[in-house]
Amino acid sequence: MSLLQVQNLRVEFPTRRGTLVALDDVSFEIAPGEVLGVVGESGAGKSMTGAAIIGLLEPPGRIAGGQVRLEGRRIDNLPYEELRRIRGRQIGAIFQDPLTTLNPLYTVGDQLAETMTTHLPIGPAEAKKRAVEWLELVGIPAAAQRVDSYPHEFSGGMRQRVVIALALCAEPKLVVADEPTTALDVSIQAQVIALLKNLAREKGTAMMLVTHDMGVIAETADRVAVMYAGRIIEIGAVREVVKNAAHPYSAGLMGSIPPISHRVERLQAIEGAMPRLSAIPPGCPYNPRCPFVFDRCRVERPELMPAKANRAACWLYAPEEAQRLQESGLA
Amino acid sequence: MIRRLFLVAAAMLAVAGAAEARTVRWAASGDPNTMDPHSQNVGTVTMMLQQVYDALIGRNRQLGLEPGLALSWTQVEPTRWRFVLRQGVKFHEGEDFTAEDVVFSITRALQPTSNFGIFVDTIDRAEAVDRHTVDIVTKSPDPILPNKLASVFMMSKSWSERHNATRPQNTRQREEMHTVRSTNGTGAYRLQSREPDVRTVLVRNNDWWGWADAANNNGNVTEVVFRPIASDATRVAALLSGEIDFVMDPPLQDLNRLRQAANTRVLEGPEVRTLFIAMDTSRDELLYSDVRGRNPLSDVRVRRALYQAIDIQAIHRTTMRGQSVVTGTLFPEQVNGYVREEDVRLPYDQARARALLAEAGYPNGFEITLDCSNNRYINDEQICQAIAAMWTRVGVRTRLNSMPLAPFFAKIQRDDTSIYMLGWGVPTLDALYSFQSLLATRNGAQGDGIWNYGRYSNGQMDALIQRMKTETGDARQAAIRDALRLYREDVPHIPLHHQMIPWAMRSNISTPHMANNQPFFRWTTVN
Amino acid sequence: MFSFIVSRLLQALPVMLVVSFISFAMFAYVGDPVAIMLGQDFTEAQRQALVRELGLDKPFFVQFMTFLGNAIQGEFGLSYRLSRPVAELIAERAPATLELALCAAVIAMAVGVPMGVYTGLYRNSWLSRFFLTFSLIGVSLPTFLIGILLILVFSVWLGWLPSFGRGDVVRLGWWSTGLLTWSGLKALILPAITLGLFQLTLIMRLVRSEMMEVLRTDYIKFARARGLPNRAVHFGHALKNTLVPVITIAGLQLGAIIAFAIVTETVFQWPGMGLLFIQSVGAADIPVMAAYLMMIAAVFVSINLIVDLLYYAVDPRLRIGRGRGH
Amino acid sequence: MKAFFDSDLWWSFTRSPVTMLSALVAFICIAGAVLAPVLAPHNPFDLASLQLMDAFKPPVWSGEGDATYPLGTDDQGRDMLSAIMYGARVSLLVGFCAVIFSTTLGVVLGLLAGYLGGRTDAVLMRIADIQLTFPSILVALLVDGVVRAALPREVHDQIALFVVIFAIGISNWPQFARTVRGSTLVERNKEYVQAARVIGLSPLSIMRSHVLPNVMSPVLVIATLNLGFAILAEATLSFLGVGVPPTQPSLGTLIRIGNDFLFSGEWWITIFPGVALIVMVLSVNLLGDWLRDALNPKLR
Repeated sequence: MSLLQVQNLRVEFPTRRGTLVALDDVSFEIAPGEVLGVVGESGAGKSMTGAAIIGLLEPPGRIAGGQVRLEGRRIDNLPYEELRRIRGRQIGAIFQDPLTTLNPLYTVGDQLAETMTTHLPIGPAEAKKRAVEWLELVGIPAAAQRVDSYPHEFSGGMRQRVVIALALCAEPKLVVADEPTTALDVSIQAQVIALLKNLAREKGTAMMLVTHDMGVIAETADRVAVMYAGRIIEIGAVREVVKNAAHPYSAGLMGSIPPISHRVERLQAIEGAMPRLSAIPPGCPYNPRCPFVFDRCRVERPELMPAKANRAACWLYAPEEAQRLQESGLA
Repeated sequence: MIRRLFLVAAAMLAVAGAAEARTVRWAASGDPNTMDPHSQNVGTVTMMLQQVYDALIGRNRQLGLEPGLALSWTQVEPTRWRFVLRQGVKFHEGEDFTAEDVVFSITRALQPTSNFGIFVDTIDRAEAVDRHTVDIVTKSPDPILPNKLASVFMMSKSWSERHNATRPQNTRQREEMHTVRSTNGTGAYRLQSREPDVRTVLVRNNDWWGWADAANNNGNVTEVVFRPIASDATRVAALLSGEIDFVMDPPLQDLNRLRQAANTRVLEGPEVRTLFIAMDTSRDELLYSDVRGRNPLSDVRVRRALYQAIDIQAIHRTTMRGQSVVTGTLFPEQVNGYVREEDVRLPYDQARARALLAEAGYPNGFEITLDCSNNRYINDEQICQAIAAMWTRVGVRTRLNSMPLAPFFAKIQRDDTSIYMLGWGVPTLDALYSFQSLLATRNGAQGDGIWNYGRYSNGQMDALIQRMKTETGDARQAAIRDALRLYREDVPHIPLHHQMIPWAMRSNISTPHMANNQPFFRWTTVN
Repeated sequence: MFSFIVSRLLQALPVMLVVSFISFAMFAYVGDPVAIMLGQDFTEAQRQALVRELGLDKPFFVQFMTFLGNAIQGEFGLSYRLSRPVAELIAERAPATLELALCAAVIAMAVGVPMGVYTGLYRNSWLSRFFLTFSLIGVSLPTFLIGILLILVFSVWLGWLPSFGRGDVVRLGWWSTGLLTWSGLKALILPAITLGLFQLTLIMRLVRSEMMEVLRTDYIKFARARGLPNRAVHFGHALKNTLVPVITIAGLQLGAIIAFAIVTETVFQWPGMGLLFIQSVGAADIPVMAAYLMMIAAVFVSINLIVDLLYYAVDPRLRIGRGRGH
Repeated sequence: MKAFFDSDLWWSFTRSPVTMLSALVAFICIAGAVLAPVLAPHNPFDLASLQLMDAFKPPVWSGEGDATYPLGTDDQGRDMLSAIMYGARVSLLVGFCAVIFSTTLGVVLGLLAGYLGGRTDAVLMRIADIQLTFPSILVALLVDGVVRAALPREVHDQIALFVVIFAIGISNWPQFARTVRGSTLVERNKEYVQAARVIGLSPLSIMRSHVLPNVMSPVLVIATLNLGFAILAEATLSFLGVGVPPTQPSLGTLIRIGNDFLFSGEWWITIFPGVALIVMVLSVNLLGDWLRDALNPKLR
């Protein structure tokens, strides 16, 4: 059975100009120990998905439909207090910017110990001891001394290691890592990702790795989901999606992944821009930019369907369309 | 520790309450700024010190002269007065009161640091004749010397010498004088404690010579607690809520309420203080005006016009709420020399005022600036505002420049004024004091025209003042009468009114009203 | 730590110098003490003599240097009005003002901080709305009006509380306190509320907006994501971070309270330094006014120093360079 | 204009009845004050029109009132309604001018400090720090006192209004300067400003056209909130007797005068100006609060 099941998740933001649909019909699963990469441009809904899973959507955003299940138990409609017990204990979270994620007024040891005593049946002394162990585990040198340091006394990379320790210290089964390396110096991004990957593997923790960095995905994830305008447009095994993307958008996205040694900051530019949430076109949201667009794309919304080795939301792969296209010689 | 202190304090309060104390809690807007009897000639000091110190000559309830520390006085020669002193009088700290103390006190009041010069200006020296007789020699004959001496308090020579206070307190010295905070008088009350601006406590001096005299109708007050409360509203609130028993200067607008309240009452009487407008009659061109090359105020027609433009009854009724005595002369009837026939105002008549202005060459009026204090006399600023409006209505466009006492006096004392309002009290209760200070030509002679900031100068007036200084009897009275007539005709001032002084108190207090605004608590009764 | 304090003190020095210059310059020419001291009857010669003796004829700069030299020794001369050493007068009045200011500050903090925290956490509850309305009215009411209304209601109409003064005081050495007697405590209530109300609303609004600001930070979100209980998030993480700026402002507000005490003391005739100051202004009592301003400046500088130290204690970020950093 | 009515600001405005009410009240206050010479039934400054006979008339509804004086008269027979309208005029004039003054000063200095950085920044911010240490009311008292001392009284009376404006204005600039400096520091490093610099625009025009528009909305919020403070500061100074000259009574002056009549039954002389002051400041503060929330949507 899968660890996390997200089914038809819909997140809405009521605004004065009507309701914005930030996530529309998002479904995916994560198996125990699996690393699911989630990629897409800024505003595609990657982080939103993570926030929705741990129940920390920013108001006025709210889950308007669908379900989130953890080990089969529905968690999206739990009362705040019950969900709180799950957060940290069952689902850890790693945020983007380690400079702002840690409370500046508490020592890192205190923050670790606090998390553990909250969730685990251990006393303060034991928590302190484990805090040191965790710091060692994430590679903080002289952990026994640094446990009493304040966050500002660490460098950015070291802080993100602390954040990783914080996310994992109550031994959750799933970690939602929201762009864990974006804010870091390029030179240490690889180290941090490696640490995260190894720790997850070691502890058997599943991971939802949100990033817009295809290189990270290619090296870390087992499977990958590509998001566009609040929808998953393609999902599949990482090798297949990277090498042989089905959706035209994914294909463009994967078009030029440079080798990790000299990675560029941004995704390859695709003509045009992602639509604003308030102006998502009917049919396939990608249709205004798609080189293969045809009439149906502008009218009818494609669901995920088998496409190449993956599943993609693209009419190109609808059997009837494939037939027609083949005949017309377009494909 | 704190708890114990609290208990002790509570116990002390309880004890104080249990004793047969008759306390008057007394408030006024101003606090005395010294306890030195010869340093500051101001009402706030005198009101406190006259409880503690006696003068050779006292005043009765009507402010008439009566024996004080001197039992009798006679003018043995034109320039020599002889005083026979009361025997057996002791100062609060035990010293006997003798002729030496009188000589010392007079000499002290003559010191340059004294602010009481006007009361001893004619004195050349004092001589002890024997232990209980003193002669005072004047430089020239001074018919009103006893009136003046009623304001000079007697100190102990030995005490003053012991405390290095043989001169009146000199605010210029770096060190503080003993007499600023301590007293040693012969009076009915002793100074028990003093915190400036906060609280001054007097207690009954059981050894006072006057208690024995049943004719005095003495009161029963054993303790007087004085607290200055500057804010009018707060002072009234304190009286109404029973935190204060006696308020010397209740605001006029609150009198009705105080009269109607069940527990308070108001005692009213006239004060020997006259408000008037004084004018610059000497400059060739008026300051702060739009008239060029002329001084309209040197023209008696203009002065009359301004006079007749004032609706004094409206001011009396509205601004003063009836608490004033409208007048047409320089001082009230308590002052020696007052003549009722001369106390007549020019009638209020706006049309006449306009006509006079036109006649004087100002058909369109002119502009003028009225200087006014705003914390010295009762409702001074409001009176000036009303007058400014009235003058503006007849065409004399008046700008009002009202300011606190300190800058106001500083300004007019620089002669930096063209028209101003002043209130004048007469502590000697004799006409000369007013005429000499306010209307004599300022010529450098001591006392002449020192408050004549309009620089009014009239040879006729000066001659009359000279006669007041030297002549006696009917001739002197005639001189005063002539001066009063001249005052009416020449309009050197525009008289307004004599102030009334209302005293407000809790209903259980009774005290005689004093026209000099100086209460005597020895005559006060608490029920 | 030591060098921190020293550097702060060194920074305070020019401030004190400027303030003393202003306080001196401000009053060097205002009013006319000579006219006041001489009373109603004097000669020109007496006047000149007094001007000379007071040193008022000396050049401005000489007067200032004399003033400064004396001020350093706590010597502000004799009050023109009361003929007593100014330092003594201020020492006499300081307890009244400090007790009033402190009580007002305690009221403002004790009520303002919880109200701010509450309204920050529960933004939409009706109680929050009530508090907010209350605070808006609070910042819109001038202090003097509050005092007048309180006197009208509680002293004149209801007769519960005294309308002026300090009540009975107990002397503890040179300090006189009204906190140990019943009447002293009663007398303190209305002025302290009057003085504290404005600051209370300010502190409440400040805490509220800081709290809201902090609640939006990543570390609070992360604390929630770690599953910490609300209590720990709100009163541990959020409140502690909120208090850092609040300490600064509250410290500065203590200064404001002492300044606004001028108004409150005037309304309630509270025998403190503010009343002394206003009475001195009325009488152009230069030595007292100059000393008061110097004193206030010194108080503010000390408050600032204390605030800095508190900051230092609360916020570890300021302790960089104390060793363990890298 | 159309863009304005279509904006978020207008939208949130129409959504808040309290804000609309306070805007209406503020508008009435401002209109009443500005148009006082036209609207007021009497001219309280025209001495020739004052009748001492009419003094202390109670408000018209109390029975003894006079329809000529809807809110009654003061001790000089001045119509209270007119006095309040003219008083509000002075209060608002001082308030607005003081805020404009401190805004201008604060924005310019803040821009300079933020854009130039270095020593200019250090010196300016140090001055701001020092000044922030002192309560603005005390700074205002000080400035007022210095000017009072430095100028002869007659000159002072003529410029007293400016002195008060200056005193209140100067005491509030650091707030603006700090905010603007902070935003400027952020904007300065943004690409478009860097780009503008590269293409050789002068620092002045860069600041004016690029940095300034971006810092205007926090400045607007602070300015609105400061308006309330400025009006109160003026009232407090006038209450202490050191504010505007008595020839141009502001609401604070009216309250001070009326305070003497609080216990004597003539309550309207102090209560009406007091209420006018509170209503005015309250409506301005409500607007300021709303503006802050509306321009800072994350706080909502």
